[in-house]
Parts: sequence; structure tokens; C-alpha cells
Amino acid sequence: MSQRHLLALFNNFEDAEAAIYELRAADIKGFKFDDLTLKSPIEHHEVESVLGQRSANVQWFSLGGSLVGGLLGFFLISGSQANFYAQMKGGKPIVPFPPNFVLTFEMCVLGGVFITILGFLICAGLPAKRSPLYNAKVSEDQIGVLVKADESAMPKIKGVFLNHDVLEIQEEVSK
Amino acid sequence: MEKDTNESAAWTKRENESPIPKHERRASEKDIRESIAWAKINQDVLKSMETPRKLYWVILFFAFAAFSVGVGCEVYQYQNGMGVSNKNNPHAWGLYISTFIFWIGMSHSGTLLSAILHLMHADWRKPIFRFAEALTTFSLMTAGLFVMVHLGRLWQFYYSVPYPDERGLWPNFQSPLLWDAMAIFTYLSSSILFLYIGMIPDLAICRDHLHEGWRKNLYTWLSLGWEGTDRQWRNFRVTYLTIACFLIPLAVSVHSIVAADFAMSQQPGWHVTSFPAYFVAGALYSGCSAIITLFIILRYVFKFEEYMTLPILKKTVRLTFAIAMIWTYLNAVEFASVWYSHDQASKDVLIQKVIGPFAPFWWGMIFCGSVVPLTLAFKRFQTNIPVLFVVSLLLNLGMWLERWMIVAPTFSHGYYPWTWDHDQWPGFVQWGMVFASFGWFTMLFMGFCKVFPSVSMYEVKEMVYHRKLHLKKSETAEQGAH
Amino acid sequence: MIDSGLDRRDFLKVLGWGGAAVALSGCGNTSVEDGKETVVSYVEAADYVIPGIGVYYNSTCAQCDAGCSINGRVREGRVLKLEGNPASAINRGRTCGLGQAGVQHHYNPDRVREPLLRHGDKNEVITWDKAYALIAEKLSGAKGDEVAFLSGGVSGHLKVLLGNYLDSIGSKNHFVYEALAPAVVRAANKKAYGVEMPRYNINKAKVVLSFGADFLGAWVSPVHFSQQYAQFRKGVDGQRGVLIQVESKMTLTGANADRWIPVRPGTEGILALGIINALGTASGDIAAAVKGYDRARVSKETGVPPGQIDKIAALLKLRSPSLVLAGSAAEGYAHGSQNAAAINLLNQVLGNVGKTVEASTSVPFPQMAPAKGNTVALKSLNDGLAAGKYKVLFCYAANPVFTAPGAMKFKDHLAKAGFKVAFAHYLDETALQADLVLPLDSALEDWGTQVPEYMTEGAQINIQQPLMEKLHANTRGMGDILLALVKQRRAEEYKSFDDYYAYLRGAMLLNKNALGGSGADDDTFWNETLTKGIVKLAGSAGTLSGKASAAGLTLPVPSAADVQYPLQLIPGVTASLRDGRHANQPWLQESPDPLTTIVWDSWVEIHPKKAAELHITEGDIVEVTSRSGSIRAQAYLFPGIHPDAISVPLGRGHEALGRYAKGYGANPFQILDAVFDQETGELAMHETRVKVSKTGQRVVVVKDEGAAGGKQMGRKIAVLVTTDEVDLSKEA
Amino acid sequence: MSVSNLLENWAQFRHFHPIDDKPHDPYKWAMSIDLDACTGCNACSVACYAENNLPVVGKEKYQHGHGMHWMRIERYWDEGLGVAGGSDFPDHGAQFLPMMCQQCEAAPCETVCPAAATNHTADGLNSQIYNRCVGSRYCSANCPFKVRYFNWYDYPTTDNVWPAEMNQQLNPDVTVRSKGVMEKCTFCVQRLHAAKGTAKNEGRLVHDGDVQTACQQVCPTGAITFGNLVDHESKVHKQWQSQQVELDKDAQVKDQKEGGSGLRGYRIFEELRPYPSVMYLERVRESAI
Repeated sequence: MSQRHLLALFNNFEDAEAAIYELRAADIKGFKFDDLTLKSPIEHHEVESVLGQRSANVQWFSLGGSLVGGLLGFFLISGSQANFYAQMKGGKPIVPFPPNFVLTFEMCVLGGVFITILGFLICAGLPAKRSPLYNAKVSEDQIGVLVKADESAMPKIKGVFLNHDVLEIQEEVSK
Repeated sequence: MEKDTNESAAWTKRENESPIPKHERRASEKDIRESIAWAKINQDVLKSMETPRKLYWVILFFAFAAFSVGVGCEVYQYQNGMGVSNKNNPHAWGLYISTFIFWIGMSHSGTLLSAILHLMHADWRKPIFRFAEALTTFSLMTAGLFVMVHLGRLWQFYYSVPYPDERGLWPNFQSPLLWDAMAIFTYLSSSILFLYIGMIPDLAICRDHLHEGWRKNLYTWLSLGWEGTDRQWRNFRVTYLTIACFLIPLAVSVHSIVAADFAMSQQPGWHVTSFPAYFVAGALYSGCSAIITLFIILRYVFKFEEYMTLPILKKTVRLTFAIAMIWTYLNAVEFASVWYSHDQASKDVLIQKVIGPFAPFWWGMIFCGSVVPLTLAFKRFQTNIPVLFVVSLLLNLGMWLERWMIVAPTFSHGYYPWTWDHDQWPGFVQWGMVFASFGWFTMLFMGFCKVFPSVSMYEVKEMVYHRKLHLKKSETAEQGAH
Repeated sequence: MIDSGLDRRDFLKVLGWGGAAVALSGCGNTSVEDGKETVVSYVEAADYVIPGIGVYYNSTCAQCDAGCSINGRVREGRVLKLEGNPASAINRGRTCGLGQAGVQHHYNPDRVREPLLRHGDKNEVITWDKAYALIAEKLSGAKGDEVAFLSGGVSGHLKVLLGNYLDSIGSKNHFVYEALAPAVVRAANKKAYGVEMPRYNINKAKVVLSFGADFLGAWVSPVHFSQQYAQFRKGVDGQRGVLIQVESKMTLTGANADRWIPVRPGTEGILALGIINALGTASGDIAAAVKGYDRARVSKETGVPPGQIDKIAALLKLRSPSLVLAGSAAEGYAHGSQNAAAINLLNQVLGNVGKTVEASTSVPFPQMAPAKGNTVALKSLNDGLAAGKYKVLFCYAANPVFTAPGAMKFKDHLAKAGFKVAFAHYLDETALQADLVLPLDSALEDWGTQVPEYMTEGAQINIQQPLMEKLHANTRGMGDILLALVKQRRAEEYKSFDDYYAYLRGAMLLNKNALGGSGADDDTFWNETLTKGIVKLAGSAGTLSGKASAAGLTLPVPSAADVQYPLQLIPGVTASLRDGRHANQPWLQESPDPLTTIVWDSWVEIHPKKAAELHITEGDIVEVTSRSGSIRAQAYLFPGIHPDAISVPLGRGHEALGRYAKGYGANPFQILDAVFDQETGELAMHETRVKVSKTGQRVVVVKDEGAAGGKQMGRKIAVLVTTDEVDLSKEA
Repeated sequence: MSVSNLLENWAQFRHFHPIDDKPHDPYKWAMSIDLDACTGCNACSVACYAENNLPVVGKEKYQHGHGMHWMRIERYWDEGLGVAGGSDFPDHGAQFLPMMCQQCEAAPCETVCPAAATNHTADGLNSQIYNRCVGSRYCSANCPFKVRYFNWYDYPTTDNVWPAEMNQQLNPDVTVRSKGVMEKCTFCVQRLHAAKGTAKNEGRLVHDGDVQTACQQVCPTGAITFGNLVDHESKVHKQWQSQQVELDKDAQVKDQKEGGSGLRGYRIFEELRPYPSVMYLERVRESAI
């Protein structure tokens, strides 16, 4: 059975939140709650209480990135010192710790930042194609709720939205 | 004096015409009005990005002209050798390095303050962090130019870059200069990414509200298909927070490493333990005053009175004052630690700063850096825009002098009395390059303001939203109490 | 030696490729890149050119008359560096800065390259044949008396040849002029010791008391004395020699003294007599002569504290032998001979004669002994010129237009000479006044022999030989020119000599036995001689005659203050620029003066106290005015000068000579008064009185000394210790 | 590869030099300069110009401090001269000090070069690699002696530095430096190389006296001694030994002995611990006069 998208726009977050609560409670056949996406001009982390704890794993990338960066930094530097110029400078050891630690730290941060960004792009699914239904109002002042559901569930979902002062409902043109 | 009053009056007039209703302005020093409509935020900020007025082009032209002076100087210097800039043995560095530190310092408040305040949930940062981060990025880019300009063999600059090479040649990782390069590279790239990541939602707004032209394409590309979905926001928050965490120690490390260029050396007047702290304080200081300057300019030019409000300015000013006092204290620490060290050479350098040929500049630095900021302690000046504008410029002049006073006296008055040289003044090539750096920065910054939103729209919306929630909560609480 | 089979053009090609490409590769200014030279492979180079391998030749330094032997490093046919020849007793492998710069004389871009006929300010390039013909023509119109030859100090075979030439002309007018020769001291020595230049054994002395003799800097044979000085400082048995320097302007030697005594200008002789008095060992007429010179009077007249005089006398008494030297500072007065005599008397009283003052070995060929230059010669030449006596004037190795005192008006008088021929390396001030300028080979291209005036242990003849091919095709050696000229008049006598080389070789071989080559065949002897660069001679050691006497010794009471010209001008003689002939050698221009560290310019040394009185600060351009003229130079506050004197260094202030000399500094010769020593008639160089006035202009003094002005600020850089704190005997 | 080298030689890579390192072997070039013999005549400085292709920069550039004298003679006056209570005249003469690169064992300049253009060689020299230099001038900034000279201009192409003919004097064994690189005294490394080459061909080490630096060779008073410090037969070794100056100490017997040691060997700025390779012998002055 074909699925369709539907975007409901709300004037404020409370309305959208209430609508989502109801959708979750309604248990509509042909609509999985995970297929609901909230689109908002600002971050509403209150939404987690409605949507449930959805994962955000960027921090693991950060950890990995800084570890790799740091290790790479230290071994690159110490290795190059040990190999290329095993030659004294200023009476310091050939592999001197203080400068190498400074650079290890910088590499650690560099790796961390770069891989975090990479992680962000992966986790947030960016860069992405635009989703089928989008309204520029979402980046201005309205809250959008995008649902993907079976054709059959659509009327019910619409009903829920209408209960909650929806401003506008956009529907994907059926294929 | 009279002129001041006139200007003051003009400003008061502007303030009176401000869209913020008078009673709200007076009532509770709110840093932002809850009642601002989100659509209006979009509208106001996007308006600042519209096709510029004639004056913009005129200023840009002058900035470009100033930059061209520097290009000319560089070509001349490249052709003839570093000697044309009037440096010598012992004055090996001169204005290039002092101005380099100045710009590096300038870069500090943007990203560092933005990150710290972000972590501390100080949401008054929200309307100002964007341009502050841009300030960071562009001043780093300006600072980077000085590293290049400074090199005797610019065309071989890549010898100090670590890259795998057939002959197995590597740069010297012991050199603080290399740490510097590495730290600046890390800082610059992280700052650009931080700025960019924080701008993605705004870029999406731009994309959504511009319907044609190269800008549309640009924003479409840059916004990476951002739609403000919950997943995007969730990951965005974590990412932003993580990078902020990375950036704080990084920013501190960057200026401590710049300090290490001096502190790790063996020269009197440089080999000072307090230098890293001194440099970081100085950096924050000059950065904050630069923020005040740009704050005032943007507020005026883009009519951002509703976002860049006086309470926010006041907070920034108070922060600046605190840092000014820290900086002053660290100056005293430097003196005290040298004075009790029994290191005659270092003492001589200090004495030289105070009463030698550099004395006018050194006292100028003390005046601008420690005396002028005292005005900021007075409440009436904390929101007095004309005063603040002048003060912030003076503070930055002071900070530029500070950097010069760090670099030059040690060269002129080092360990070896035979090579003391008190007469070598920077030549026109050096001054030209310093002058040009301001043109270059202005060019970049003005370009940025017209291409990217200089106030973060989504964060301002957040701020407004949170204020509203807060208000509601307190109202409910009040009602409950009744 | 150098194979003439290699023609010059090929040689230069090699130079062009080897020199430019090897030395300057990567510098972007090679002549090869300019397309000016054809690339020729090393295959065509001469045998002795081994790429990358240096060849060493011995020769003699011609930068001054001390006669140091040098050892030149030649690579790819180019002479690169001069070192001292260790075999020479004079310099024992060492050289001075002046000697080092010899290569810059050779490679100097401002050398004259073609014979020039001068018409006013214009030069016409002519051929050598035409030049010689011209000389012959002019000489034919002049009587012998009407021909004068002015030269610097000459010796060896050149002197012989020159003598023969003048003889052939019938002229006795050979004026040997050296602006800075110790001529008064020579005369005083002759009187006291019986020889003009005895051998001074500084190394054997325990105390050296020098009255203005800058033996470490520019006096007589500085490289030799420097080595003696090093031994003197080490001491014979761990007792380090003590150097006391008495002078009004600190010289390099004064700067190295244990005690430097600023004496009122011109009162050196009085101090010497005062010391004799204080010693109390003299008897007879000497005691009578010094009787009046008690401490109080001497102290008053010389400005030296009485305690100081006693201390010196006590030390001289305690440590024997000592050595007392009279230098240019003592001799440069109208009573210079008296000063020198008084100082020599002190030596005699101390019993140093025979110990630290010894007779030098004489060269067995008196005709080769050096013609010693002096300033009397200049005076008589000048008088002759003023009277219009000379129709033809030759000038070689002297630049009197630059070095003659302004008061003599030499340049004006020179114009009265009919035809002036200058043998010149550069178009110097004198050459510019000449009608015919003949370009000379540099000392590194030329053949010659030299006999130094100051002989060390044993006698020696120095050989000068080319270290490389001629740089310029049309320069000629002085010997070759003289030979050509003398052939014009005595063709028969000299026809067997193709060139000066042949003459020299022939002359040397003629005396092979006397020169230590008995038994060797000609070629071996000659090659060995050239290889060594020195011919050591057995020579007979003379004895010193003359007995100590104070007869005729009258020292004038220092004159009362001159209100109009209150200061004494002391022309400073620096080790590197001397009388100015080397001013176009940039190394010397940029080598800081050891005492003031000033480069590239002249300065007026003035005592800080006097300067404060006159409100002069460092860098003020001051006008120094004497009765004979005035010059302008920057002021330098110098503590090592008597407050009643100022000093301006000689050697700079050229109006010609070359790019490195012209326009730098001022020439104090210009303002010297024509005052002469009463006895010898030598020019009294220190006898000019001047006044100093500020002009209001200021410059930054270009010097090496930093802003600390020679203070160490307690940093322990150049550390000092007194003899009672060290034990020198244990040192390696 | 580099990492395995790192791990295998870990202990060797963690030595501080010279304090806990074995001495250079077989060569450690060092110098001693007797200030009592030095007369300040400048011959060494001119010889250095001749040997090492130093440019003559001219008056104007010299005024701006662009002089390139690797070996400079400094003239110091007594501290009491001209100050209140002191003398108006330099009664004890001046003090001269030849100053050139001290070839420090723990050279402050080496650590700071970003391009690794200056290194410590196996012979104990502080080497400058012109090709590698990027011209950051950090080494010069960190040199306590300020003996590093920068090519502020492109001297080979500057008028009247080496005009035609004069350029033929340039020593082909020594690079002519172009603009933007740092240079300094090398202890005449070209001569050292030549001597080592000769010695190697003969299957021996360089003997004392085989090689002289240009300044040493010219010095009229023989104030400069140069040689191999680890060669016990060398004069420089004997001098260092008799003065009890040790390369790897930052305070010598002379400074520590109560009541004077009778020694006069010292190194400048020893307290900064650069461990210079040049020992100076104090100038002596007669106490009796």
C-alpha cells in the first residue's frame, strides 16, 4: 500500500505538541509514530518528551576523532623526529616531550572538530535532498509536523491535526 | 565638549525612535523583548543583507585601497628583500609580529566567548555571537597574512609546513613558531566550522526567503538541505555543544602558544612565566573591545536596536571591564615577578619600556589599557554609545601598543648590550602593511555582513521563545501564589 | 711561473664560466646568463688550473711598506684569499686587515685600465706606444734638472731601475714622499743609536713605555710588533709585560695599554725628562739637563699627576729591561725632534740599548735598500713646483694632491709643472691633475722585489710575483714601464731584457751566490726563490753607536692657550686606512674603526667634557677650522682624547679614487698648517690648531657600537682581571 | 619505519645534550680566544669577509644595522668611565672582544627554527642550512649574543656589492647567500670539510694545526686558538683543560672557588646554559700601575 506524506503547519509549539501527543495516543493503523518528523524554526528539546529519546551519537565521533587525531599527531611528530633528523637541536632530546604534547593537543582538537562535523553530517543525514513536503514558513515562525503514512490513515491524521488549530495542511500529490 | 553633547543628543534621538516601546525599555532592562514576532526577526535580519547602499561601496572601496597599499608594500618587499621594511639585527621582527599578535588576540573573544557563554547558557550571547565569530575568523585570516609577510623567503613558506615529502624532510616540531602555525590552523579551521555549523539553520532561512540569483544557489548549497527536523536539531545541538567544548581549550591554547613564541625564548622581557595568561587576558580584552566597536557599528548601520540591545551591550561592557582589570593586574604581575627575579637584563628591559625611547608608547598603552577602561565602571557610561565607541577604539589602540611593547623593547634592549639599538623605527613598508591589514579586515567583514546574516535569526527566536516561556512560568507561579 | 701559452681571452673564458657559475650559481647575476661570455670547457684550461683545487703562491704584500710575505690561494686561475707566509720572520704567517684587503685592490672595479691622455676633464684612451713616445718627446724638451720624479717608498730592483732611469735623464730630483713615515724618529734614532731604524724587541721587554707609537695599529711594522706583543704579554717567566702608553689621542695601542696616560699635546718630551728625573739614576750632563724637570713642573706642564710619574719611574726601575718608544704622536710637533730625542734618552738612561733596542741587520745590497719616504721631500718638491722649476713630473705610488697639507697649496703648484705623468692604479686626486695617466698592474699581477725598512731577525728580500693573470689587458707593471722608459735612453744596456721579469730574474741570478743560491743551477734557484717568496740573507748585524747625551736638548714650555684656535688637531692614523690610498677597498671602509667603531665616514673625536662645554652631542656636524681651512664632519664623543685636542682620522674625504672612496668623509690633510719640525724640516702633523663650531646639522653616526655605548651593563661579556688575581704561568 | 626507529631507539632519543650525553666523537670543534692578546685590530673581521663571501653593504645599510660582519670586534670601556666618581679617561685602555657565533652546544637558536634550518652537527657545530631557511628570523631573535645576520637584501644583485671583477674574488667553497636567509659564523666549515677529507684520504683523523679558521690564521697576535676539543693533543683542548673549563658545565671551577682561582677562562652567558664552544680568556691588567 502506497505511503504518502503530509505536512501540517502550526502556529505555535504547544498546538503541535498536543497534536503529536494525540497522534501517538491514537494508534492509527498504517501510521508508525517513528515516521513523524517535527520541523521547527528553533530547537524544541521539549519535543523529546513527546517523540521519546531519539539517539544523537555525535559525541562518539568526537571521542574517536580526538583520539585518532592525538595519536596520529604524536606518532607523526615523534616518528618524524626519530627518523628524519635524529639530530640534536638546542641540546634538547631528539624526541622532546613538551613541544610534542603541545602539538598532540592541537592535533587532538583538530581531529576532534573535524570528525565531529563529519559525525554531525552523518547523524543528521546531511547533506540531504529536500523532503517531499516543505514549507518555507517552517524556517520562519511556524511548526511543521511531517508524517508519512498509508493512504488509509490520512483522514484520521488530518482529523487529529484539525483538532489542534492547524493552520494549513499540505499533502503530497499522490503518485 | 559641545560637539559631544550634540552627538549625544542625536543618539538619544535615535534611541527615542527605537521600535521598542519606551515603557518596555525602561521597565526591566530586558535584553530582548518577548513580543517580537519571529517573522519580524527574519525580516529585519534579511533586510540587512539586501543590496547595499552607495556608502557601503564607498567604504569598501577605501578598504580595498588600504589593502592595495599593503599589496604594493609586499610586492616591493618581496622584490627587494626584508630590508626595505627597516628591520635589522637586532630588530628582527618589528610591527609584523606585533600586529600579528594583535589580530590573533582580536580573534579571541568571538569564538571563545561565544563558546563559553554557550556552555554557560548565557543566552544574551545569542544576538551577538554571529558577528563575533566572524570577527574571529577574519582577524585570524588577517593575522595569517602577517605570518606570510614576515617571512624572509615567502616563496619557501611551505618548508615550515609538515607535509610528507620524498626526502623525508619535516619542519622542526620544537619550534614554538610551528606550534603557532599548527594552533592557528586548528583554530581557524575550527572557528570557520563553528561559525558555519552555527549558521546552517540561518542559511536555510536565507534559502527559503530568497528566490533567485546566485545567492539562492549559494544558500541552497551551504544549508545542506537543512529543514529544521527534530533529528537535525538534536544532532545539531550536540555537535554545537561538543565543538564549543573543543574550542574553549583550543582558544586558550592558541594564545598561550603565541605567548610561547616569546615565553619559550630566552630573551629578557620575553622569558616570563605569566606570559600565557597575560596574552590570553590581552586577547580577550582586545576581542571584547572589538566586539563593542562592531556592536555599535552594526546596531547603528543595520538598525538592530531590537536585537543588539543596550542591556546586552552593558553586559559586554562589564565583561570588558573585568577583563581590563585582569589585564592590568597581569601587567603588574609581570613587573613584580621580574622585579624580584634579580635578573638584571629583564629588569633593564622593563626600565627601558618605562623611561626609554619607547616610553611614550608604553605609557600610551597603560593609559589606553588601564586608565581608559575605568570609564566602563560607571553605569552611566555603560550604555552611552558615543562614549563606548571612543573607549572601545582606545582600548584597541592600547592593545595594539601592548603587542608592540612586548616585541620591540626586547629586541632593542636584549641580553647583549653591544647590539642595543634604540633608533630603529618601523619603516613605511611596515606601517603600510599594518594599515592594509585593517583594510583587509574591513573588506572581509563588510562582505560577510552582506552575504551572511550577521545576527543569528534562529537563536534570537530561541531567546525570545525562552523569555516567553519564562514569563509564562513566572505568571503561572504568581497566579499560583495568589 | 704562469705559462704565457694561455692567452688572456681563453683565460677569461675560464674565469667567466668557472668564476661566475661556481661562485654565483643561483644568484641570478652570472655573466653567463647575461650572454656575455662563451662557455668554454675546462678541457682547454692551462695545466695549473685544476678545478676545485686551490694552488698557493708566495708573494709580498704591497698594502704597506712593512713587507709582510703573503701566501695567496688561487683557484681556477683566480686569486681568492691572501694569508701570511709562515716562513717570513716579519709576519710569520699572519696578516693584518689591510693585507687581507689586498685582493680588493687587485679586483677593484675602479682601476685604470688603459693609458689615458687627459685633456682637461676628458680622457683619451691611447696606446702604450703613443704614451711612451709622448714621454720621450716631453723629456727631449727638458733638461735633467727640469724633470722630477715623485714616488712613495721604493726598494729592491725597482729602486735600482728607477735610479738608473733618472740617471739616464740626468735628473737628481727623486722625491720620496710618504705622508705618514716616522721620519723624525728616524733622525732622532740616527742621532741616539747611530741607525735610523733599530730593531725593537718588544717581546724581550718587561715594560714598554710608548710615547704615541701605535705599534699595534699603523706604526712601522704592526703585524710583526703584534706578534712580539703577544709574547710580551705572555711574559718570559710568567711575568706579563706591562704596556704604558702616553699620548693625547688614544690609538689602538693605547687602547691595549695597562695604563693609558693622556698627556697635554706636545709635552711627551717633558714627561720623558720628568721620568728620567724621577728615576734619579742619570748622571753627568743628563742629570743636569733633567734637573729642572721635577714632578711638580712636569705634572703642571703635561697634565700627568705627580703620583703617576713616580709610579712609572718606580715600575721602570723595578722591571728591566724595558723599552721606550717614540711614535708619531711625539714627533708631530715643531719640537718633534726634541721630543723624540728626550724619549730616546730615557731609553738610554734605562739601559735598554742593546737589550730591547738592537741594531738591525743590514742588507748587503745597499742599492736595493729602501728609499725612505718623508715629508721633507714633499716640501722641496712643492717649493720647486711653486718656482716653476719642473717641466716634466712623474708621480708614482703617492697621492700628494690628497695628502699634502692644505696650507702648501700643492694642487695649485702642481699645475705649474709642464707635463705630468701619473703611474696609477686608480684615477686618484693626483692622477686627475696629470696629463698622462699610465695604468699599473696590481701587486698581485706584477713582479718585483722588496726590501723592508724595518728588518726583523736577519735580513730578507721579499719576492713579489703574479698570483694570477692580468685582469686587464692594457695595464703594465711599474718595472716593465720603467724598463721601457729606460730603454728609450739606454737601449743597448737593457736590450737583453725583454721585460721586467727577465730583468729581475737576470739580476737575481747575477747575485745568486750572495742570495744563498750558491751551487744550485739557475732554474732551481729561481724556482725555489719564487716558491719561498723570500730570500733570507746572512747580512751583517750592525752595532748601535752613540752615547747618551742631553746636549742640545731644549724642550719648549707648552704654549699659552690660543684664544682663536683653542684646540690641537691630531690627525688620526687608523690601521686600515692610513694615508687614504686604500680607501677604495670596501672591506676597509666597512671595517669599523676599532676605537669608535665608525664605518664609511670621518668623525671628529672630542672629549665628552669638552663637548659638553661646546654643547656638542654625538652626531652633530661640526666645522673644524684651522688657519688653513675648514672641514665638516660628525662629532663623536670619545673619552680617549685630551680635552684640549680633537682628532679627525686620515684617509677619508676623497674627491676621486673610486666609488667606495669618493664622497665619504672629510680629509683633514686639507686643513693642516704648514708647520715644520725645527730640526729635520719634516711636516709637524700635530701642530695645527683649530676651533670647532656646530653647524646645526645632525646625522646618525654610522657605527657598530650599540646604544649602550661600550658599556657592558654588568653582563660580564668582556671580563677583566688584574695580574695579582691570575696565575699566568700555569696556562697552556 | 619511523615509528619502529622511534621505539627501538627510545632511550637514545631522550638524552639532554650536552649534560647527559656522551661527548662528540671524534671531532668537537672549539675555540679559545685570549682577550689579553687580542688588540682589536679587526684583521679577523676582514679575513672573515674575504673567506666567507660576506657582502659589503655600504654606508646607508650599515646605518640601518644591516652590516654582515660574522666576526665583529666589540670595544668596551670600563664601567666607571665617565660616570660620577669614575674617571674621565679610559685610564686602563679599552677592552676588545671578538664576537662571532659561539657554536653553542645547546643553542637557543636551534630549537626555535620552524623549518629545521639550523641544527647541531656531529662535530658540535651549529650549522645553518641556507637552502632550508625560510627567513622567520626567530633564531636571531632568540640568540643571546645576536651574532646571526640576516640577508635583508639580495646582496649578489645589489650595486657595488660584488661588481664585475670583484665577484671573481668570491670563494667558490662558500655559498653566496641570497636575500631572505639567515647566516652566521660557521667556524669556516668549508675548511673543516676540506681538512677532514684530506685526513680521511690518508686514513687518519685531522691533526691539530691541519686546519685553521680564517680569523685564527690571520690574527697577528695569535689570540685565537681553534681545534678539536676531544683531541687531547690539541692546543685548544690543553687551553680548556688548563683553565678547567668544561663544555658541559654551566658553572666552572673559576666561578666557584672561593678567594679566586687564578684562572681566567670563561664563557659568555654561561648562566643561560647555551654551553658555548668558545672560551674567552680574561683580559689581564697590571695591578702595579
